[in-house]
Amino acid sequence: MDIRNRIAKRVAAYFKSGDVVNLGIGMPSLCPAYSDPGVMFHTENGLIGVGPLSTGLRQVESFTNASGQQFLPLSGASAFDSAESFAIVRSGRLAATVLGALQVAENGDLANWARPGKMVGMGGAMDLVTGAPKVIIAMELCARGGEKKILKACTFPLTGRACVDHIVTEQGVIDVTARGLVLTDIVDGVTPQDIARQIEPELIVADDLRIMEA
Amino acid sequence: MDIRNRIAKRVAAYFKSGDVVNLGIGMPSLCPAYSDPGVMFHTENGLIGVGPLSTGLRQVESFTNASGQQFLPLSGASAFDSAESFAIVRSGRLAATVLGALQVAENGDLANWARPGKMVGMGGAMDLVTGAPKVIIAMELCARGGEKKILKACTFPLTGRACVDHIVTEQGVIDVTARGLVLTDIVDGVTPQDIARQIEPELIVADDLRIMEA
Amino acid sequence: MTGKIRSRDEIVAQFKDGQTIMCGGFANRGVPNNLIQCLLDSGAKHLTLISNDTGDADLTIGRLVHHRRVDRIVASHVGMNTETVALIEAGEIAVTFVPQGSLMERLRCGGSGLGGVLTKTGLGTIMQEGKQIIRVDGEDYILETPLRADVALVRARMADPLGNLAYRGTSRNTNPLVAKAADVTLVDADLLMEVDEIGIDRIVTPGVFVDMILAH
Amino acid sequence: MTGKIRSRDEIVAQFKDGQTIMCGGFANRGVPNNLIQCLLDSGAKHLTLISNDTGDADLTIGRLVHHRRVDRIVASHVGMNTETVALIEAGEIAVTFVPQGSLMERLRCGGSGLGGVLTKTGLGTIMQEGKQIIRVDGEDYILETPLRADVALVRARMADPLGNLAYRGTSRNTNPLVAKAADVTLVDADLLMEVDEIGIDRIVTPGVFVDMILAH
Repeated sequence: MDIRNRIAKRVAAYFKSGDVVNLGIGMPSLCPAYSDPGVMFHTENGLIGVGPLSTGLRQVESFTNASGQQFLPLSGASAFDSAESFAIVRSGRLAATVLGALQVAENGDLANWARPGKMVGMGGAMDLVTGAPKVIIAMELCARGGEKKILKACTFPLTGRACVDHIVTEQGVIDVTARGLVLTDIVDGVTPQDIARQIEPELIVADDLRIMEA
Repeated sequence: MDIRNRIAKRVAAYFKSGDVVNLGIGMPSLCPAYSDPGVMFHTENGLIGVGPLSTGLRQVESFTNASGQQFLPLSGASAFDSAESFAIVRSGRLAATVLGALQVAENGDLANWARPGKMVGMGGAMDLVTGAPKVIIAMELCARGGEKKILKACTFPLTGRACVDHIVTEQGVIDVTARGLVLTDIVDGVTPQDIARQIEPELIVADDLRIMEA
Repeated sequence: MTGKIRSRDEIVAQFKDGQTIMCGGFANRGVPNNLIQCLLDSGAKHLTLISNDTGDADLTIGRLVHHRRVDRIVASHVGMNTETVALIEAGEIAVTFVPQGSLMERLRCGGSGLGGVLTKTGLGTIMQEGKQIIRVDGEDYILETPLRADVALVRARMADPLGNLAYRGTSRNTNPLVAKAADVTLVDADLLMEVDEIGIDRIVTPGVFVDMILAH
Repeated sequence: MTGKIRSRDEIVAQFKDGQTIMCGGFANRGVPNNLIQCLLDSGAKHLTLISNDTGDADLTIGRLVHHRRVDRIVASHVGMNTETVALIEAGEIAVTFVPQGSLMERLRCGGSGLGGVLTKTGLGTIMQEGKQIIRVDGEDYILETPLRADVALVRARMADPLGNLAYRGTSRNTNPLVAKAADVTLVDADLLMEVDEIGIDRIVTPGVFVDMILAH
């Protein structure tokens, strides 16, 4: 499995039937392929019940996801306006949101919308990290140039403070806990020391460290 | 015409086709019989397009007005929840609201929801007098015992401050203006002095005093 | 598909003494009468009731007052119910009046994760007593704060097994707001529909807010 | 019945230099493209644009940016539109970013006669700079204030001559909020329906908020 699908599959394991989950743009949109069919997905523009991307005759303009891609609504879908959509987000009734990240801090601070001097807007990310009971970050462990993304403190403008619960990467999964960052899952062939070298804060290894599917 | 219908007919003359008007419970609900058919009526529980009271087979539970009476929705009606209903009220898009009153003050203060020590709640009246661009009071000039209702200052708990525009009574119509209370309409056989004696503040008589249909 | 449809016994088991109950309806219409019967049957008492009104004496929501289950009421108007008025005057029920539009916004805040809303309604009246006055662009507003409940009782015209709800006419009234503002949301639906039978765009309350639908 | 249906010329005549324009749509979908063409044809410039985003470069709402009609943007995200980003970086367009949920609430306040709303969104970030922080029950919230416009551009699936509107799927998005928050509300509807054809309970935006519907 490629890195993006590997991450999406591990993220999907957090969801159970009956959950309503918001998916951000990009990698998170691969999750539905791996999740329990009883999970319903929420798109911030205003719908619960996002299904697979649509093609051919079944393609209609009236069903598009947060990335603007056309999809087929699932059985049981409901549409609403964007204010109601964010009322759902802030209500605590979502099970989780899955977002990408530029930087995550040891205390769960998240920066995912702007680099210094380069701001194009945060979209719904700030509402999502404030409102969703669980914030799951789906990202590669390091940036393309190899710079660390998991830091003692974020240097980019924040999306939210102390909001991240799980960081799912291509090498393993790190939980943000009261006692610090805890490695809970690791890909076969990678050592906790390998991961520790690629992040800035101290890394605690869980007693029941699990193997993550590669 | 009886007093209640006389008042309702004069109130209806303030509305023109295309207006959306909120009607309070009681006397105001008689207005539609006298208004231009292009006027639409709003009920605070959540509908625009209130029609005549329904009877027999056409009576359904799903269309009731602010008094709980069943009505037939007019062609063009739309239903919405009570938050949207008051969003409409506060938005300024209503033409007017018609309410009863216990007391009205010279400056337009209104008391219509509570006597001292006897409070059963204000319903939507406080929102209506705050949100509607025009507040029309439909009431008898004096209380049953003959006590004055148009006062220098209200003694009952207020519904709103300086909110009343027109006071339509069985004897005439009084406008609340920056220069004081102005008698604009009078019923044949009543003199301005008769009305002046039944109110506490000074009464100005309009230059173009009109005769109100009895 | 059973989905969120639950037996009467399961619904009755949701109620406990001392709960805050939020109930849809306006002037006896659009009231979840079957859920009110479940609440009565549960025996729960010392309730706080949040509702637009309390209906008529011993009718619809008024039955909770008649059977003395309610210690405290938050409402916009209780004048139709002579029993409620008498119990308030006797000091046996505590009451908080909220202007109807502000009450609807307080329910919406409670259901939408908002901390409050600013309105001019009630300015210059006794309604502003004890409330924060906030100035925005040189204008004063009253801060109205969120209301939430332990259990919400909702009347819908249609419900599907996922909890998607639709309403009819003025029976919609406060129900879509109540549906969002409680930890547990129970539904009394006239019509139990199949999945997708209501229609994606006709649904008003998405099922994410609904926990249980009373079986027919 | 003509009702609120108006000719293209009458719609074009609504636009003037310096107006604040609020526009429905999300990521090029549910955008009132025919009204955007009317706005372009009017020649109006130095506009302030309030919208969730600015679409793609020279597509849908992005055409207003491409043709340099916009001096100032209030949006939640403009990253899809390379032209908008370049003009902001060049200092030729001023931009205010608002988190999407807060932007929706600010539109709703503007259309609902409310003075503002309290949210935790943005707390502890640069979004709280210059905003009032209000404390309720020991918790801090950011006060988000109303947004209104001179003219609202709305895309609907259906419109009747009274201005009652209904929407389809995710094309609903910001349109019902935009429809309420302007002095003049213009509608671009895919389908012109007869009175009562939409259905009392299927209508989302009541006609009271609508001023003009573009004729087909």
